[in-house]
Amino acid sequence: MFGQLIINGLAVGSLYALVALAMVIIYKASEVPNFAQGEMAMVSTYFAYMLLISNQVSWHVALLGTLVFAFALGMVLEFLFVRRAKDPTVLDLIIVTLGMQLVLHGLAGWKWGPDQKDFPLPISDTDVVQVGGLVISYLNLTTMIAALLLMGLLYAFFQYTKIGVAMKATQQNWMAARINGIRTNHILGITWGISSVIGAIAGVLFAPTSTLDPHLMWDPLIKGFAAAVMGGMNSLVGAALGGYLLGFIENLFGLYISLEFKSIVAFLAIVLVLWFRPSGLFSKHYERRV
Amino acid sequence: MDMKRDYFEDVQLLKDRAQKIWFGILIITLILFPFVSPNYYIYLINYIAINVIVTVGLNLLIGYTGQISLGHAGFFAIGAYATTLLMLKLHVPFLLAILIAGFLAAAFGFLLGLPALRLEGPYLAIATLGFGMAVTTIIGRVPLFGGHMGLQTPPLSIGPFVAKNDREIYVVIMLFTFLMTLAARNITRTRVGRALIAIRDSDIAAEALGVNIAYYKTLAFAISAFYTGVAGGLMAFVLGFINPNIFDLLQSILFLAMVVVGGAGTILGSVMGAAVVSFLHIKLEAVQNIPGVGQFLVYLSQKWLSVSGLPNFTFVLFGLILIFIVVFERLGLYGIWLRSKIYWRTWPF
Amino acid sequence: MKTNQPLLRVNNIETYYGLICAVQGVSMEIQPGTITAILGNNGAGKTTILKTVMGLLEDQPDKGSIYFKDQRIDGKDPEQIVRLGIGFVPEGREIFDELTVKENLLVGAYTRRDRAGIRADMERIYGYFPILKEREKQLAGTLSGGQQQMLAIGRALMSRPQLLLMDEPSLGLSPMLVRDIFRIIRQINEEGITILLVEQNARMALRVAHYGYVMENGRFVLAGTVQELMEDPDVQEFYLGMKKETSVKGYQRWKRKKRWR
Amino acid sequence: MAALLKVENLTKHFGGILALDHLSFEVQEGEIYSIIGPNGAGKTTLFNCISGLYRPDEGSIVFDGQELIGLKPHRIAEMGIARTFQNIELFSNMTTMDNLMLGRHIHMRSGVWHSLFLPWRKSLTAREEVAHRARIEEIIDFLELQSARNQLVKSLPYGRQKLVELGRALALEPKLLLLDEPSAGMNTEERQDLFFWLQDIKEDLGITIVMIEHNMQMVMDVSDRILAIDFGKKLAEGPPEEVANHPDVIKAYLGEDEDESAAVARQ
Repeated sequence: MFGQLIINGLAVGSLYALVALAMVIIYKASEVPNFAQGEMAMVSTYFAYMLLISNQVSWHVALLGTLVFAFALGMVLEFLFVRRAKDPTVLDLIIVTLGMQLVLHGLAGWKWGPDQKDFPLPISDTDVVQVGGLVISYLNLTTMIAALLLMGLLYAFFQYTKIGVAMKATQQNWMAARINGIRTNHILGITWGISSVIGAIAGVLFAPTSTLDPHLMWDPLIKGFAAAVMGGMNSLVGAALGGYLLGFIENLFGLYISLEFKSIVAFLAIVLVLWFRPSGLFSKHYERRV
Repeated sequence: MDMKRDYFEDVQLLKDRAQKIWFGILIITLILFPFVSPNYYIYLINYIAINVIVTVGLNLLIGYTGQISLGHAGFFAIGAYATTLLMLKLHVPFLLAILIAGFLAAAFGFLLGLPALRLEGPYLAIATLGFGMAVTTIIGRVPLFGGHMGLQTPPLSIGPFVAKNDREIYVVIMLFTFLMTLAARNITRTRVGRALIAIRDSDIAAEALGVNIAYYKTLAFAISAFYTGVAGGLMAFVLGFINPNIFDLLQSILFLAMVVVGGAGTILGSVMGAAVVSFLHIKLEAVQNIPGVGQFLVYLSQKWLSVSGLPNFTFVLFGLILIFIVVFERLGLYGIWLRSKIYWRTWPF
Repeated sequence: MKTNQPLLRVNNIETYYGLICAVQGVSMEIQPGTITAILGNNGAGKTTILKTVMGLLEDQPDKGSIYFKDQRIDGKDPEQIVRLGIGFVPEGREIFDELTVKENLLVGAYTRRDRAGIRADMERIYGYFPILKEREKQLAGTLSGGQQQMLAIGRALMSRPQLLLMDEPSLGLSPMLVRDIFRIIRQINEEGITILLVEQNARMALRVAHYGYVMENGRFVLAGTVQELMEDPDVQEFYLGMKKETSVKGYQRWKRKKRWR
Repeated sequence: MAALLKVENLTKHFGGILALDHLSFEVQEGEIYSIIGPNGAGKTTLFNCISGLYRPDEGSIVFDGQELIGLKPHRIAEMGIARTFQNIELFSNMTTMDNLMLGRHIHMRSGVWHSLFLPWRKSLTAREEVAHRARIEEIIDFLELQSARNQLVKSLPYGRQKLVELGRALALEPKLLLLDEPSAGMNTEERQDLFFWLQDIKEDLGITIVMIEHNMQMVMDVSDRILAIDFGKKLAEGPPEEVANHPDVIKAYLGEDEDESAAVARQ
């Protein structure tokens, strides 16, 4: 029973971890808490749906097309909206991303209507693999592997590529990055692109278990956000761990306390974690200097 | 400009004759309005007035104290459900019920304000967002609250007076709105209000001047939750029924939009913002009927998007307005109003 | 004094922070191969000049022009200015705390493509600061203040600048470390890099510099060779801390004037 | 004269950096006590410890016979310690008047409930507002801020902003005033005005001043005693002349001629 709990927790946690990672990548680079993250992923998922259903392309092509679309979407949003705000406060940034959220939510609803659609990913949610009494669906397995793979790729990207190191430098010290010749505006655009791609993957993996409608990513968004906050908002490792932790806690709560109220666990977790560690579990706390 | 003779004139509500005249005209208009207006507009104005209460309260938190909340739909729901249930199950009279509901919301606001003491910026936003979603989840799943079907609101009665239609509810709502807006204005102009703004502008300096930050931050949360709770209670009567879907994340964002559109940190702006956003929100529900624009949008929908999804145009527009305000006019409508006032002052008469 | 083509020419610039005019009409010329020092108190506007030259202040300078080797650079972004050959060692180090020492230096060479050259320059910098070689794999945030300053200088050198702008390199360092840093500054200069230095530690600065400017309230009030500055009685009194009778009389005259008003 | 402020063994770490290192000193009632030292020597950290923004790792701070460590900043302000900040911390979207009124915060009582009755002239809030406004006018007159009275402070020039901050601290009617680089960014004229105001604050208002200041001329002219610190440690303490000529102070702060000292050592 407990082993199964861990498996289920890991599966759903992988999804949260992906959303959290997408969030943290942007937050680290520019301190923008991206409330549009969920809708960006939702729109990308719809794009995949459109390719699959209306254009009848094979799902490999659809997936690739979706990733390209997601990357472009992220860069375009950053360029069109986020960059326009001059000397923004935290509230300004939240409002801008909420504005983008509304725009994307509205556009998706306008384009594809409010009715719920089934997302035809050719990986089964019901067929299962059995390993030593533990059961896991093909989709969950794919999600877990995809999450691990992406984390590995991200790690390699930040560790070994010049642009990855430049991105880390930009995250840590904007001004210092500029005086070393890093074009921080480009870096920011790429950051949004990468984040959007990660979100899109989460969306495509999540859609089959839910139904595709404009509200698709609301729940994963707040869970991902909660995971990111638990991890500390500016630690990639923290975000991933936060995701798994939240998935696990949620399943634990669902099993032993109440299945009905499982979805408020995220809120309780945020409040509890932040009460004891205001900057998250895996992050240093900085005092403001005067 | 006339000369001041007394410091009291500094703290008065209406500073000169022009303001007094405008204020008088406003009151007379509000009194006469139900006698001359068609029913539909009374519904609209009720809806706007309730949003004014929320926006004023939320602005005390966001605009004045500089704390963010994306969970005010939660307080709105608490107020609506508490008022309705108190009246339905315990037969508490309306005025008492709505006051209790307000204070209940304030108590939740205080509780949410406690973790908020240690959080700032995005952390606070996400915690409050989680709160709002938690409230609707709980309401939707507990049988007492009527689950997803919701509850029917009882008739609004104060003693022998029973408000049977929008016109009579108008009287009650307008009194609440008027008094609560005035109260907020008084609060912002005195010691408490200054302390709130001080926390927003520089919490460190505020502390060093003896402002108890913990007290005022939780106070701001409680007051703003009280306003929202009372407004929620009133909204139950305007709608006639309540269910959890009314109080979702989009509602919270809409409240935030009202504050931002009106101008963070001004009471007058809150009134303007609530009015404009509420008006647009109602009007755009049938956007296809607006001449010109409506036809164009229908054409656009047929050609590229979908006609069944056209109501979503509201979200797109509101989203763009929010972004527009941050980029071009941080003070929102109030900022535009200030500028035009300066323009007219120098206009050659 | 040679009348070479100046490497950097600043013409009458004005820089604003919001409504505050931090630099009010400053002009200067930096000759190639020299060390120039700008002296002045806290808040005099020294750092602002460097930031303006570096293009770090948006939409500034408000007036005036800046030329680097006959190319006009005011209005350009810092990313472009670095590529032209100006390096910057900012006040308070501003290193990348969570990158290793080596990664910090590599970021410094971000604008370059020649791998062999980068490796050679890195060795050269390890030659200046052997301690950095020892700490190569360590996160820069764990270094001491002095080591971080060395790293900041090294990082700026990695872009192979012709002109190096240095903002308060001695800030918060012990006297011994200050001496080390200035020794290196002189050595870097002798290897052909022109240096513009902003310092509060006037003695140290004047020791290594060839030319100096004295700044007060956003303006240059004195300029000249180091020799000339050292002999100036005001510099001696205010910046080199040599004692002189304080002008109490001046204050009293002021007080009378004020009362009379 | 009794010691108004007594700091003992004060120590504060930031990560691995020792910002204050067992620092001890006493400030007498009614004096102007200046603290000098190079940037990063721990001066502002010291102020932040006294005003309760930082909690020191060790040591004690006794003010007027009461231990300050562990108290919240607003409690410390209520006890009569006001301060200004190195990089002006004004409430920039308020007028000068409102900024100064915040200085009266601890002297006022009215809360939310009372505020609701502001329009009535007899209400507690209205009476308080009027009375304290009158008090503020005295400070405005004292610092000659009349023209700035109803302007937003963010539209004032830097020097005036520093004065508003000083005025706001005075409005608290403190026993002890902590000034963090009061003359930084002022021009010569403003600096000389400040010199007189500091003396008036000390002599006419009887407020004890502890001041961090870089401008040596200002420090020398106005201080009764000077404390020089470096790396969080005391270098010297005493009357201005004595401290300015102290060899350690010259070495760490005023800048030392290395070759000369080397020459002296060799002899």
